Amino acid sequence: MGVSMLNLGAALPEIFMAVSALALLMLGVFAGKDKAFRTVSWLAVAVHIVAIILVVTGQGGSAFFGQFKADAFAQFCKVLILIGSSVGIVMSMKFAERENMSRFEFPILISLATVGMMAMVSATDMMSLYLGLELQSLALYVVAAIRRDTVRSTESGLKYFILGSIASGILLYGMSMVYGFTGTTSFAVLADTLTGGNLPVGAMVGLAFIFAGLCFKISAVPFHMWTPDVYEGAPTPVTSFFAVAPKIAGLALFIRVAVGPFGGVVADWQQIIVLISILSMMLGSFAALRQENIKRLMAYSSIGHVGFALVGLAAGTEEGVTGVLVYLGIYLVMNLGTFAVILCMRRNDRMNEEITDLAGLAKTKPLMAAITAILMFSMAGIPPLAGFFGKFYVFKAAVDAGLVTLAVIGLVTSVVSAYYYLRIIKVMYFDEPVEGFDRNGTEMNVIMALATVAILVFVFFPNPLMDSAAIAAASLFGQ
Amino acid sequence: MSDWPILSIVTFLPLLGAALLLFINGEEANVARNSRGVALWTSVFTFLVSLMLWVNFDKTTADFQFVEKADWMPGLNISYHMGVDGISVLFVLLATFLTPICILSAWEAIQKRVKEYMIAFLVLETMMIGMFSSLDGLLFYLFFEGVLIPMFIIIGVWGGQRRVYAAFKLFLYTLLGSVLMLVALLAMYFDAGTTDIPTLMQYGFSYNMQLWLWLAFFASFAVKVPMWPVHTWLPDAHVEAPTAGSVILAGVLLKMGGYGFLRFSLPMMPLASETFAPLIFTLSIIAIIYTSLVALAQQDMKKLIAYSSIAHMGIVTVGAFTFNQHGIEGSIFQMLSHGVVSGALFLCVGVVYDRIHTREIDAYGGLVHRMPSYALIFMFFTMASVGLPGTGGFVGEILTLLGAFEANTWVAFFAATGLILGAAYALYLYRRIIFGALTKENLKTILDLSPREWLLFAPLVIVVLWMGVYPVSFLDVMHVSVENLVNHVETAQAAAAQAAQLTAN
Amino acid sequence: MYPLIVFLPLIAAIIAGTITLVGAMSTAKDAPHDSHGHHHHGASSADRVAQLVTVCGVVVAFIISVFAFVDVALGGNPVTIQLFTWITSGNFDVSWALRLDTLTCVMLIVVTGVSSMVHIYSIGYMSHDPDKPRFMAYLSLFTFAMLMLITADNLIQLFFGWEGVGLASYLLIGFWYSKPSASAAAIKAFLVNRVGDFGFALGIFAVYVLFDSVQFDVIFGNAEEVAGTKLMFLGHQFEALEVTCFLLFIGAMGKSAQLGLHTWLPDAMEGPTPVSALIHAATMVTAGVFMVARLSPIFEYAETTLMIVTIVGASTAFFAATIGCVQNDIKRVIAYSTCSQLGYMFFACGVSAYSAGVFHLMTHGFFKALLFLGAGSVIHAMSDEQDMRKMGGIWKMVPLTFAVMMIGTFAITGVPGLAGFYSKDLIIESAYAAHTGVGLYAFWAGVLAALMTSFYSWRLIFMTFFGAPRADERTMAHVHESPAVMTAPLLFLAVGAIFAGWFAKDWFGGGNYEEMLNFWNGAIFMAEGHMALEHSHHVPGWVKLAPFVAMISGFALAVIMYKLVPSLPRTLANTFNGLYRFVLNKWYFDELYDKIFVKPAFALGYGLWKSGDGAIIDGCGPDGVAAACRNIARRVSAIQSGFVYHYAFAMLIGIAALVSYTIWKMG
Amino acid sequence: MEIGLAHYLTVAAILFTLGIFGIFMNRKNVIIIMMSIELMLLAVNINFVAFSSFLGDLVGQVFTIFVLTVAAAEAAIGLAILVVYFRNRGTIAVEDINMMKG
Amino acid sequence: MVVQALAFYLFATIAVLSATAVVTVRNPVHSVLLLILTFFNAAGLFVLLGAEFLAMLLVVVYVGAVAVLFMFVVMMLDINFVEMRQGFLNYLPIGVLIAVVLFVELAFVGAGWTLTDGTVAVLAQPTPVGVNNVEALGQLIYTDYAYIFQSAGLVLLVAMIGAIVLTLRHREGVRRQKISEQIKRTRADTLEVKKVPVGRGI
Repeated sequence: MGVSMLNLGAALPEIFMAVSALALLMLGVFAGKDKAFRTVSWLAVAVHIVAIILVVTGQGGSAFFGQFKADAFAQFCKVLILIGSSVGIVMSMKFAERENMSRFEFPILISLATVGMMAMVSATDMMSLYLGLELQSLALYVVAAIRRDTVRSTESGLKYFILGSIASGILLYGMSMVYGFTGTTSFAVLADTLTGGNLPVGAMVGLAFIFAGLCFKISAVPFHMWTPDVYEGAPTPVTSFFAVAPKIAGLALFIRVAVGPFGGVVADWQQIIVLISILSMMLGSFAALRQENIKRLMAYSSIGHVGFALVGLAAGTEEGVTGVLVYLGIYLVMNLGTFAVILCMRRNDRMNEEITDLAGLAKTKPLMAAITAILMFSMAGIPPLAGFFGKFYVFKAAVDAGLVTLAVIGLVTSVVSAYYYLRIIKVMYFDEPVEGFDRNGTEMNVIMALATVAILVFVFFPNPLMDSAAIAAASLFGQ
Repeated sequence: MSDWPILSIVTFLPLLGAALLLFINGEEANVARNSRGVALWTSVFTFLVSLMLWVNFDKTTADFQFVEKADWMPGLNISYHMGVDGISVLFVLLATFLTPICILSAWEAIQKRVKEYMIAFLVLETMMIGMFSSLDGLLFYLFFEGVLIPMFIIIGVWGGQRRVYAAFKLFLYTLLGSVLMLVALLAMYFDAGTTDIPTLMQYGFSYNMQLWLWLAFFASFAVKVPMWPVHTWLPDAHVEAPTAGSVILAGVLLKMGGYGFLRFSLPMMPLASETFAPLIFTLSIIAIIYTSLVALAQQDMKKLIAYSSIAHMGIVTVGAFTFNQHGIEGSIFQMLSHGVVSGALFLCVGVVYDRIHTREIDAYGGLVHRMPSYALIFMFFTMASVGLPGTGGFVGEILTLLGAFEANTWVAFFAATGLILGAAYALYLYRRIIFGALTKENLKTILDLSPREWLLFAPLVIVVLWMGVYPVSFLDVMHVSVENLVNHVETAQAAAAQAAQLTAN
Repeated sequence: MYPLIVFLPLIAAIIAGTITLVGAMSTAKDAPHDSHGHHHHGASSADRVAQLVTVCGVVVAFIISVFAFVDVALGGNPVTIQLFTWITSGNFDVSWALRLDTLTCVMLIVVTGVSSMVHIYSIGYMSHDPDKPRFMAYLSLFTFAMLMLITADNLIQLFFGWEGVGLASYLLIGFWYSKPSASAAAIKAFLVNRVGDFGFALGIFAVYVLFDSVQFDVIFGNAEEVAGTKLMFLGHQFEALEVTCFLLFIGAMGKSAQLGLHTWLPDAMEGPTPVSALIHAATMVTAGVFMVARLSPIFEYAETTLMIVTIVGASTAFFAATIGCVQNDIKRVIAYSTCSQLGYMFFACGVSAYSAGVFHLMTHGFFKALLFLGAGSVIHAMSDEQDMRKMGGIWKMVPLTFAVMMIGTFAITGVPGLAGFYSKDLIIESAYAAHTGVGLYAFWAGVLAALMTSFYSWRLIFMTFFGAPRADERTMAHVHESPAVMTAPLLFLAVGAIFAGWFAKDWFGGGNYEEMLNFWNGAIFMAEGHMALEHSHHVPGWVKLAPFVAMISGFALAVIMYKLVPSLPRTLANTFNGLYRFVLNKWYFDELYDKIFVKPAFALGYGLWKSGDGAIIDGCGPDGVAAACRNIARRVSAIQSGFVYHYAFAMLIGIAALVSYTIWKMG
Repeated sequence: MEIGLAHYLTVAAILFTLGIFGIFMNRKNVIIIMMSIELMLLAVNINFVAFSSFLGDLVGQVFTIFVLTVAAAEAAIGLAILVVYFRNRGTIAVEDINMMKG
Repeated sequence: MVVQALAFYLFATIAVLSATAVVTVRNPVHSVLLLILTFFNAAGLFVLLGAEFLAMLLVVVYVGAVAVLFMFVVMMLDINFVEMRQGFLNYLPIGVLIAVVLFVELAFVGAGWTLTDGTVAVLAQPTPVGVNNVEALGQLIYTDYAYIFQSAGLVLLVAMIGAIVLTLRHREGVRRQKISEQIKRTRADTLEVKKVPVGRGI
């Protein structure tokens, strides 16, 4: 058993990221903290970009005795995650310097969390799953509380930690049950073993626990309760990072677990997902109606979006998974754009988080208002913007799988959720302006512009995303 | 010339104009002036190009014409498929015809954020044209829903006092309706494997499925038309929208529902349409009588005209579900003429609103003394709205009612009460605004139509007269397509009836 | 050539309309507003042009009409001129076309003739009005519409004219738009007519359903075949033609102000007097009669409907006459008289004596226009006073007017030799000769109405021209004969009122039956067995005498009440107060309609708006849902308490539920 | 009386339930909650080891090792966060941790 | 067997009782101590199950490190233990209900466990015969589970970085040793020889 059997090449991006993170850590430590932050951040971004290249050009395949697998599905999700993380770092830089949290450890923690996420989406064994998950989670607990001098940030970190640990416990308990009742932790073996006729109750109960744990990570109802508080309390760039990368990783993992080892018993868990999905969509729609804090609103919005994404998973088909992946891709872009906007809500060098602070933005900053409006319409799923297509694909899969009621409920809740997106537009366009915001940072403008363009032109070029999502989904089913 | 993608050009020209507008920057007054110019010329040019559709339209075939088909989402078997037939081509023209007028009507009325306004209108135009010329369900849905975005902005930004309420109501109401349509589209796609409209028309869904599909589409179209009792968004939207918004809303957007019935419900779900025709009839009749009565009680000009629109659209829906050529052609014609006439009526309201800034009927009276030509124009369109023969309103109404009479005399009987009630509220409105002594101080210096306003109304007058006196030029376009539709529906219904008989035996 | 008849007035109307508009725009622009800015009385050059153009238009049309009459009616050359297609849809194929047959030509003469006179008369009558061109434009527009109506080749075009005259009527009644009463009357006229049109439209649809065409030739050609068929209407099987004709007749009732739909006509007197003469006496209101006559080929197969026509006509004749007896407004008296006379025409048609109806239509056109224009002349003389109680004793001051009014009165009351005598007697005799129950009813109603006609006509004469002047002195000082431009038409019409009956009686069935059929040349159809007209010559002597006696009685009554015992009317009114009030208030029709239609409509509209749309639909619909959503949102937010143990609690309940569900499902 | 797997699983289940119970019955002190979590993890470990033993498979024990490792790391992080929170707020009473809600 | 059973019940009972106490006693210090007791007994159970290495690990890692850490923090934060809040019992019934339901279900599921051939066939690492527990585990962790092991290392790294990021503070005004600078110091840096002119003073 030599190194070659480990097939390290398949895990090259992860290894590269981990090693680079260590190197950056050294750099940071030795360079002295004030100067290092910016350098380390940019270098971390560079590392992410290199990792993206490695992922895209990677050879793929299985590694580490079947505990790790770099298939097209993982590839797709990793690209999304890396984009999310790198943009998160970019968005955090100016903020960190301004808000006195410019610690070079921050980009490193993000990078390590990203490694965890990448490990998650590549996990093909419950152990690697758990370790990836924890690597991610621990880093996230820390970054949530990274503004250690503010109550809100630390409170959010504490809440996130406590609830996250409970979720981990639940998840582990489920794994132990599955392991005990099937004798294995390997997804591949589980997939072979578990079929409709051969499903021990213990394994199924274990699956319920695992689902619960994973639902926490993607903040699906009723395991979502941490989300609004953490989104609100965490520093805004961290929130923006939370809203995309871990969510994508969590959903990808969810998909991998659901259709991989438990793909043979879709009928047994489908109802659970349907229920969770409905609850998430409804809660995301209704609870957000009353929110005044835009970050909190985005938290509920993300809960709703997870509900929509789960609609695709509920279908349990390849098409459904394609839908979820497309949804995630679009969701990523929309959220990054939106958080770039939120990060630009700065007046006299102070952050503003109330929705009413956007009043009259259409007059004071027409372009930014237009961009926000487009983003919001897209979030609401109004065609021809990209957000619509995300919904279209998942609901199409749901209808094809016979889940018409789910589709109807989902679309009706999307109408409710349209209300609060529209409300933001209303505040910007219909209300009288308040004092204008400070000048936007260049990188924010670039991010907003890119996101908006992507959302606008998706209708003309849907195929790149769709095709790669289809390939990714096929790799999950096509064994 | 004929191998040019005319439809795409017509559809996306306004969008191009809107993109052009984005680059206009500088001093505010200049921006406003240039924006108006660019928008107007874009829309006029679009209209001129769209005339080619009419000129080159082959009236002898029911096939779709000017068809363009390109890969869009090959993985899903969904393509960019555009084309028009006799049913849709006139709606395209309606949209391209009304947009320049709307833009011109906003020339002075809109003074703030002119550029954005023009962009919104041009985007709206693209959406409208695209909707009428889509031959793919998803594409249709895209445009159908996309309309909401500019409309929301137009009402919300340039609207009146309660604009926020109205904009939200419009948006959420119609969105709620159309998401159900989306589900139906998905279900169709699941069943037939495509969203291609011509294919779906020939597909033949099972009866049970048709029922559900029909109801889902109905939810969307009924809101859009709007049919009683899902009409309450319309008065609010109309009242709060700026003049041009009202014009386009009444002129084109309401037609999307009626068009949808003809494009989807009838050909794709003929059996369900037959089953639900009584429902449509009932709701339409209620709409005609109910909203006419409500119109009678209005104090707000725009609200009154808005309610009258609902009543007129009630006639349209009756016609669409008569399943005979008269009814359907009448229905289409009624939509076209209502588009022009109600648009013109809203413009009429806009004229005085621009001067006095109130829509309260009681604030007016005796305008004829100061505004004789306005009085004439208003009278003309009031009469057209009442359905006086010789105007466009008559032809649609008479054909529709004739079709209804053939289908069901009860329906015709009740629908025809619209003749009486329609005259009642329209003339009552006219009397209160135009006639009487001129006693109100602020009206004593009011000015008659400006040359620009003349320019607005002139084409509308011409078209309304044309439609009234020589409607054949419009009817000819739709004959073959409608005949084809009627045959298609009848064949399907007959086949189903035969099958039912066989099983009964 | 013939199209000119129709389109010359249209062209004239457009020209006059343009002049109006240009003039009005410049006035509106120049003069700062003056609410009574009618100070310039004289006719400007623009006014002159408008008057000239419109008068020329109709006069030329009249002249051509005469040629047409000679050629088509006398020469027996009916023609149909196709102009162009109008509406096509499936088998529904309608063209703009001009149909000239005898019936049309008779109507052409009446319409263009009276119209010409009224145009000319208006030049004088409206000389004090600032809106002369507008008035002339409306008149010409009306003439055009009326000509379209009578030359229609199909029902839809007929409907076009039908509505067109309605529009013109609306415009002209509301001509003095500053007067609220005028606007109200205009709307009322339009709406009541719309009620009729409602039936008319349904009738047209029924015709189309039955005949697959709305073209007269096709309809008439197939009427016999269709006669036996049934038609489902409103859930009942009806004789196809019965229900069709009934529906069409509703239209006729509206236009011709028959009982029930008559309420607009008296109010229409708000319009300038020439309008009353032209539209509300001679032409438009007779359109219903014309329509029934035109459609005689199908009405003839609708026995029941004909009975209804007879009853309605006869009742109207009687009913309107009663009201006419007590009205004090000179124009309203004539208006009710018109209503009554139209009743005659209808029951003539009802007993299949169409030509008699048309005959009366024609003669009535002359003498009633004469009466109206004469009344207009009186009003003109009396400084726009219309109340007969404030007139009197002016016959010497307006001799010419008085003379023509006398002629008109002679004619309408049926003094032998004058126009009304021939036509009215023919109708009354035909009714009797129908030998049916309804015929007899019509006969007696007609005779009684004739009595009352005579009474109120003479009452009008006495109150207006004789006795002591009741007007104030200023008015009396101003009383003067009208200018020639007004009296000339009066004279022309007077000639018509005197001679039209005698001259035309043979064509209309007053003489040789065969000659009549020959004259009509198939334009009017009478089924076999419908021999009232033919038998009318063979009625008992007392029947022939009855109208005459009625006329004399009426005259005598009027002489007694208004000449010999002037206090009698008041005494009678006090004695029979209830009856008097009932009749004076027009049998309370307006009040009744107001109570059961108008007020409820507004109340219902308001109620549906506020409670239907506002409370119920919005309350349960969008607003209610929105409120419910907010409510849910509040509750959901409340769950998010901020306490970490609540959050954990939710998770644990969630996991417990999941596990329970799983075990339940697996177990 | 044979001590079977079920006995161990029952003990684990009790501990797990106690952990859960402790979490939401606690109003006083976040540290107790963390200890409850440790109890839950302990239950998991007992499960793994018991299964490992009765299956005759070492994977369960390997898993347990890593669970222990991660749990330790987790405790470190958790306590660190707790400490910084305490510095800001001056309390770690569970009822006081509710600045953000709704 | 009996001894084993007795031992099981002893460990199990104490573990359960002390765990109950952990979550119910008022004083957190007591809680920590009781937690340690629970761990000890759990270690006993591990031994009964033949996982000696894990038993050892549990004692070393948990008792030795984690529990002490807890104790340390409890002491450091110096919380007012006496302060008892109201409302403790509000959720007790439902809490007990859920806990009981969950427990019953888990016990029920656990009782249904059977060893099947299919399960045995898929075992990845059957317990080797004749090799002690520590050695057997040792052979696995660094080979087949190298990936997991490395990941665990990263997790610990993150924990370390995290703890430092959160808690390390450079206080102003605190003098620290800078060893490299201290070593690098030369005489030239520290000594300045001044010539003092005679009779002038400095």
